[in-house]
Amino acid sequence: MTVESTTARTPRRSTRSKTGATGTKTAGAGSRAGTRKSSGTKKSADPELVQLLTPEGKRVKNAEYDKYVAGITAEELRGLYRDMVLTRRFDSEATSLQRQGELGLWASLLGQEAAQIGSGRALRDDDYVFPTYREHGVAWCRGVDPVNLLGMFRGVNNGGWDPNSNNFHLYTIVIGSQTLHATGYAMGVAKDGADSAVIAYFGDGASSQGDVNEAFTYSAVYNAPVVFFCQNNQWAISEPTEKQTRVPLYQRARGFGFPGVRVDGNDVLACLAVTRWALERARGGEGPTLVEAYTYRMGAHTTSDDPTRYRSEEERLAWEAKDPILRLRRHLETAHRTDETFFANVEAESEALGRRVREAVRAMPDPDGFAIFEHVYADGHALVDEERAQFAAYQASFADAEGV
Amino acid sequence: MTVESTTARTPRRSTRSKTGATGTKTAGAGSRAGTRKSSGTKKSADPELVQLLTPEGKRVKNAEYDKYVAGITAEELRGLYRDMVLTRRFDSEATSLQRQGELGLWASLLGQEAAQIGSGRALRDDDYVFPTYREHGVAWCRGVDPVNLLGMFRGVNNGGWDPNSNNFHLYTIVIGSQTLHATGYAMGVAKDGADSAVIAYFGDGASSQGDVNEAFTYSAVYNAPVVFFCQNNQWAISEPTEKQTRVPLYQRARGFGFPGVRVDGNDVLACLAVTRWALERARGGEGPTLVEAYTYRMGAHTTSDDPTRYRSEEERLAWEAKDPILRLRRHLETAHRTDETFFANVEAESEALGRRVREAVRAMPDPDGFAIFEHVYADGHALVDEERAQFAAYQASFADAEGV
Amino acid sequence: MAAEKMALAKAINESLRRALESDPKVLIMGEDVGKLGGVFRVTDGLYKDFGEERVIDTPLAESGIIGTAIGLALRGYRPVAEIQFDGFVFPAYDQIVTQLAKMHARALGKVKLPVVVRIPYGGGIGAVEHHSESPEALFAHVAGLKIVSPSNASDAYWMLQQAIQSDDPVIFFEPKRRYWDKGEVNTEAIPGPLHKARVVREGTDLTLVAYGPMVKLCQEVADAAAEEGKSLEVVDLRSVSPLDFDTIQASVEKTRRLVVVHEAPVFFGTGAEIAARITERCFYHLEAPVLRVGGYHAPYPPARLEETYLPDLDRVLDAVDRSLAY
Amino acid sequence: MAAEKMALAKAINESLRRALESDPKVLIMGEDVGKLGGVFRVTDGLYKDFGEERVIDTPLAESGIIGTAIGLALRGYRPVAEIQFDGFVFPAYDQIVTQLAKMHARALGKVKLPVVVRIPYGGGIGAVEHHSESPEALFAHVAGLKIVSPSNASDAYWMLQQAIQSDDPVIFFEPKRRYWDKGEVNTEAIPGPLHKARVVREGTDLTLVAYGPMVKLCQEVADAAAEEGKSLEVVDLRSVSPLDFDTIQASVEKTRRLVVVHEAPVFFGTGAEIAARITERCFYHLEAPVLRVGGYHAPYPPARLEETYLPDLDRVLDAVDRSLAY
Ligand SMILES: Cc1ncc(C[n+]2csc(CCOP(=O)(O)OP(=O)(O)O)c2C)c(N)n1
Ligand SMILES: Cc1ncc(C[n+]2csc(CCOP(=O)(O)OP(=O)(O)O)c2C)c(N)n1
Ligand SMILES: [Mg+2]
Ligand SMILES: [Mg+2]
Repeated sequence: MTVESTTARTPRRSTRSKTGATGTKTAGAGSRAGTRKSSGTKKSADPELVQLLTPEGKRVKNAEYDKYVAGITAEELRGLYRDMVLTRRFDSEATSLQRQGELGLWASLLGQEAAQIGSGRALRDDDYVFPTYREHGVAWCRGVDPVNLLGMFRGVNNGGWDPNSNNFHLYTIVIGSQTLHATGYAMGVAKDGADSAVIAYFGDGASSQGDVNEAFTYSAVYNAPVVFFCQNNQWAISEPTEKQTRVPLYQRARGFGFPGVRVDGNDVLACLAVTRWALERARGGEGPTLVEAYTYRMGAHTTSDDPTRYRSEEERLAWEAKDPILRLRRHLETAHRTDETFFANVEAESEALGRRVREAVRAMPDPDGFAIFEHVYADGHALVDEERAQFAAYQASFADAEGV
Repeated sequence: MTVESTTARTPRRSTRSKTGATGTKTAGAGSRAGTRKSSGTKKSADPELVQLLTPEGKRVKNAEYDKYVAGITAEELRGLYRDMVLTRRFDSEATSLQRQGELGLWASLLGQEAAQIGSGRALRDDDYVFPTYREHGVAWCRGVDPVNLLGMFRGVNNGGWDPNSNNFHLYTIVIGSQTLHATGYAMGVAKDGADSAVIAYFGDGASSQGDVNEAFTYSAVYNAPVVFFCQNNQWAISEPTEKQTRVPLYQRARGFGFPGVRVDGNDVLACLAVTRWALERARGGEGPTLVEAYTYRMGAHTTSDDPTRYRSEEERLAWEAKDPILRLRRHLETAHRTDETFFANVEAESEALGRRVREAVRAMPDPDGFAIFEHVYADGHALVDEERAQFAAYQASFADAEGV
Repeated sequence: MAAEKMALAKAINESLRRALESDPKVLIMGEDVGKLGGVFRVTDGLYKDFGEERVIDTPLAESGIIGTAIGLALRGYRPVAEIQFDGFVFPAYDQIVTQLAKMHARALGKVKLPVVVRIPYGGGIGAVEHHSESPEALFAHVAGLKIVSPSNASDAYWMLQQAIQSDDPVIFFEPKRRYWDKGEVNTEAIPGPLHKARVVREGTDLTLVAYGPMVKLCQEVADAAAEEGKSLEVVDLRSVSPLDFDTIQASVEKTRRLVVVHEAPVFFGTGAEIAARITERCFYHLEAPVLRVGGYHAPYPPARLEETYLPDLDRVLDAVDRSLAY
Repeated sequence: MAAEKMALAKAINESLRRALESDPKVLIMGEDVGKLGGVFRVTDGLYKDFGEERVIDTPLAESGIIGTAIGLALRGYRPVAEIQFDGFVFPAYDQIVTQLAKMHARALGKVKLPVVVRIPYGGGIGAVEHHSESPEALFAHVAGLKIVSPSNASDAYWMLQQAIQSDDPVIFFEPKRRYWDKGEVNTEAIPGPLHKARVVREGTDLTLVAYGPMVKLCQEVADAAAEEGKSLEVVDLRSVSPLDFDTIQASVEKTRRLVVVHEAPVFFGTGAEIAARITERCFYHLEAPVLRVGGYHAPYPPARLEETYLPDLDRVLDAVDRSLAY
């Protein structure tokens, strides 16, 4: 479980009571029912979009969110850079491993590193994460060994880690389901009087699912400390976001009585700041928040997908110019005099990670046939026992036949 | 199928193409994405609420909606009054019939007459209605014989009318399901190039269902000509609206990209006006609208319910002062010099209706046992045939045994 | 109290109360379970005594009920979720089948979901559509779930205690038409295993197998048959998943004839699984094929037809006669 | 074209094309069925040729797909809705079970819902969770639905034509691991009834019954058994609801032994219903109990275990041997 991610994590359940919490009231605190209006002080091109770093790596001021990253050091920024590079390296390694037949499938996060690292690094150890199947960067931040993420894509399990060791739930494939689990978990956090927060990831496509909207209702009614983090990567397999909504997704929250905000999902700093704001709201007893990270799925939906059938190369190129890693690198170079050595070191480190992952995956054994019957029930089930026994006898019959 | 409702209806499918439609652009036309802002010109106490008649029956001006009822005559107003009184009379007769054991259950609309008659009378013959189980007043406007509504409550069928004879779909009990049917139907209307509209009724409780929110998504994405008419009667059985939402329900629509408006659901004129506006939007190709009719379920949820367990008598009394029928009566008396004869006639007519319904229900025969096997499939099914035959043989065996 | 006569619904109420008292992690949730005490008053008084943090009125959204119950269970709670009526469980079906049932296996045992889903089920109460169905087979086919249904007050009390204590998700089907039937409940008795069937009447000529609302009927059938000199054994299954084939088998090896009775449609119903497996286990013992009495392949009919639709004394006796005629 | 060899997926594509061409009321709808042509390319080219008014990419919400399909059908359309994978049908389960299945009966026949729900199902393609399941039993138990599953390209083509023409809702289960298997399709042949089983291989010693992906396996089993001198009859059911018991019965009266094979879990599966009914119909003919080969009572396992999990030549042969040993 030990990994190379920047901060070693010791997940735990916070029992700190809310009374003791700092619970800073945020700028958005008053706007319980409405959406945060885009403030005129924002410098980004799109008035709706919270941006702190331009694609060119220039830091722009934001009256509302600057304070959430006010004290950030160059070291921390370099940490975010490292997180993103290593995550991308891991991701591309997994893509290669799929091509080599080591994995059955891979869902790449290429292009979404800033959204995931920014939000992931905003979390506290005792917060709890409910991912989709693409949150490799968030998993990284939680200290989940990347190798563990590959089990389900290799086909050796359906989820290879203990959710409670890193407060990082299993990947969920049924679109949207996890948003309700997150909401329930958050209701439990509130019941416990803890000041932890919960974050639920989901995609632009998922926003259409009934479950996601029910999660909005439940979280609003119970004022659950949950952040809904929607990575709008513009596509749900082949369908553009216009097939899911005719208005920007962050606006959905208003109708359920909590704020929604759209953040530049390729700007790791903005994602960090906005997620921190949303998490503080949760901790402070202000209930749910929707964050729409406006980003782009630069690769295929999965290794099974062929995006050339439904989208143009120009679109991808336009987004490449907004690359989250490049952006932070430019910023580090110009604003923080980060030299080549640092970048080279991260590069070397990422190569090592790639190697380690490759080797670990190749060494991953196939599960034993009896695994089929394991953990179907916690307390056992007569039929499973019977079938296991039949299976054993059947297996043994071959051994007998082969004269073993 | 002939009934006493004011306008004889000849439902049909409009094939009139949109190009030929009048499609008046409405005041709200521009606000595609946002909710209609409550206008300062409104005279009602609650700035959110569209009201044209005060509880005292005084007509108040409304800059946005007056035009939808501009030409309304005293005769038409009296028609609405008659509709409401007869609907209420029918409803109370059904409640009595349940007490007498003639019905197994009854879901009373008491208090919701204005919401239903106002919206129901806004419809054109070729429009299509998807009700819940409580839209007896809307059924009335569509010309469905009230007796037909009682079949399912008596337990002789699960829906006693042909939806296409009155463009009034069957009652739907599974909360929220019908909103998707309405949306699909409206998508079909649009495909046909017709300028009909569809209206989907649902309750405040239903707003929490995934299906209802999916209907919002689908209708917005396909710009379907559907009006979502939510009767917020303050209660979902024993749960107050706060258990479903923490902001006014009409605001839900904004987040899906279409307008929502709250109308005084006890004001038949306002309901008529607002629904007309919403229907015109649909016909004019502007897509869905959410109307929240703010009203009150004055009776129990159903005859099985005991509201004294969860709500106060004061609450009911406060709403009684806003009674929709009383309000229009006051208005008719003061503004339209309607005399006692009219009211007496309506009263007499309503007594006759009660009598007719009572007699018709008592005469309603139990279905034949073989009905179990009817209409399970349109094209037949071998197993149903087999079971029907077995059933016949089994029935016959008694006849044999009894020596018939 | 130790032993007391009470209605089945009251027994469930008492069992929930005991669970709430003895384990602070137990929660009750569902539509109208709070102030109203449930549409059948099964949760009556619990909201008053345990408050809204323990007895939770939920929004009107079943997927949300089960989905948030899963989340609460992941946080360490033991939710007892109510689905108001059988026919309204389907919006939650996805969460039950793809999440609740599979999470423990998906996590390789690392998480447990001790969630109980209470569903009043079955017909015979003259209700409108969707209020009288018996969907248990639609859950039994799904691995990861346990399905039980008590037939009497004592079982209702104890089986619910056991279901709540179980670390597996349990669908607890309550025979709503037996809610008002009274029975002795000994709250100090030590119950047998949750998933074990019980021979409620011994007999030698034929075995009747049933669960939930049909057990009482089968006992009446046995009475009626006894008057004709036929000795029927009646087995109350209590559990639909797992099914206690051992108990059925033992009975059938003795009586050599089996009739399975349930309200749910016969086609792909519980009777099919029992017939298939018992025929395999008792191939040389059976004097007649396993016969099934249950619902027809048709939607549950309107109330005025349910007497015709539901298995009754005559229909079961007819099957008994047919079996004995082999 | 009259007769042509094509892959099963292509046959479905051609069948959809024909339906779109011949009836303007036919619509295709689902996630990614448009521009992409579906994740399996089953709807490839249809969007291009028929446009977005006929071939509709829907929002990512399955309840919405079926719910709006119902509405479209009420308006006179004949929607063919795709559920992307077996495991994702459950969010739509409520609309299918409580609305699609019951509307015709609810309306006393006054409305018809000619909706086809296409579901690629079954395992064997090395996919991740929820992409390899066989949920047919969960639909067969529900009256009002018809359930079919073709095993070869020709049936895929014709059965889909018939499903679309049917005035009843049909769940059309496509054996995804056979999508690439080629077979002769004669687009002018006049097909037999949709719900009739077909004896695809005659034999005298034992009957194998299967449908969808398992038919090919059973034919291979029959080949293997033939080498050992055993003559197996293979019945391709084609339809799961209704089940063609007559054809099975006729076969079993001849062979006196029956093994049912499906990928879905055995417990409460199709095999149970067949075993129960055929044992009743053929009680005096059967030399052995009906045996079932299918999935275990466990979630569909991760890909590296599916070979172990799925019925294969050896497991079916083992059942054949056990049956013959009676
Ligand atoms: C309930 C359900 N329906 C369909 C699918 C198939 N599917 C997998 S991913 C996907 C698109 C998801 O899009 P989005 O939510 O935007 O997330 P992204 O993949 O872009 O990260 C679909 C349709 C699924 N996994 N679950
Ligand atoms: C899916 C579903 N869940 C639960 C129920 C039981 N039920 C019937 S009516 C009702 C409350 C509905 O409230 P609302 O939507 O506000 O409509 P109203 O009855 O107030 O008109 C409930 C919970 C149902 N019919 N369907
Ligand atoms: Mg996406
Ligand atoms: Mg209500």
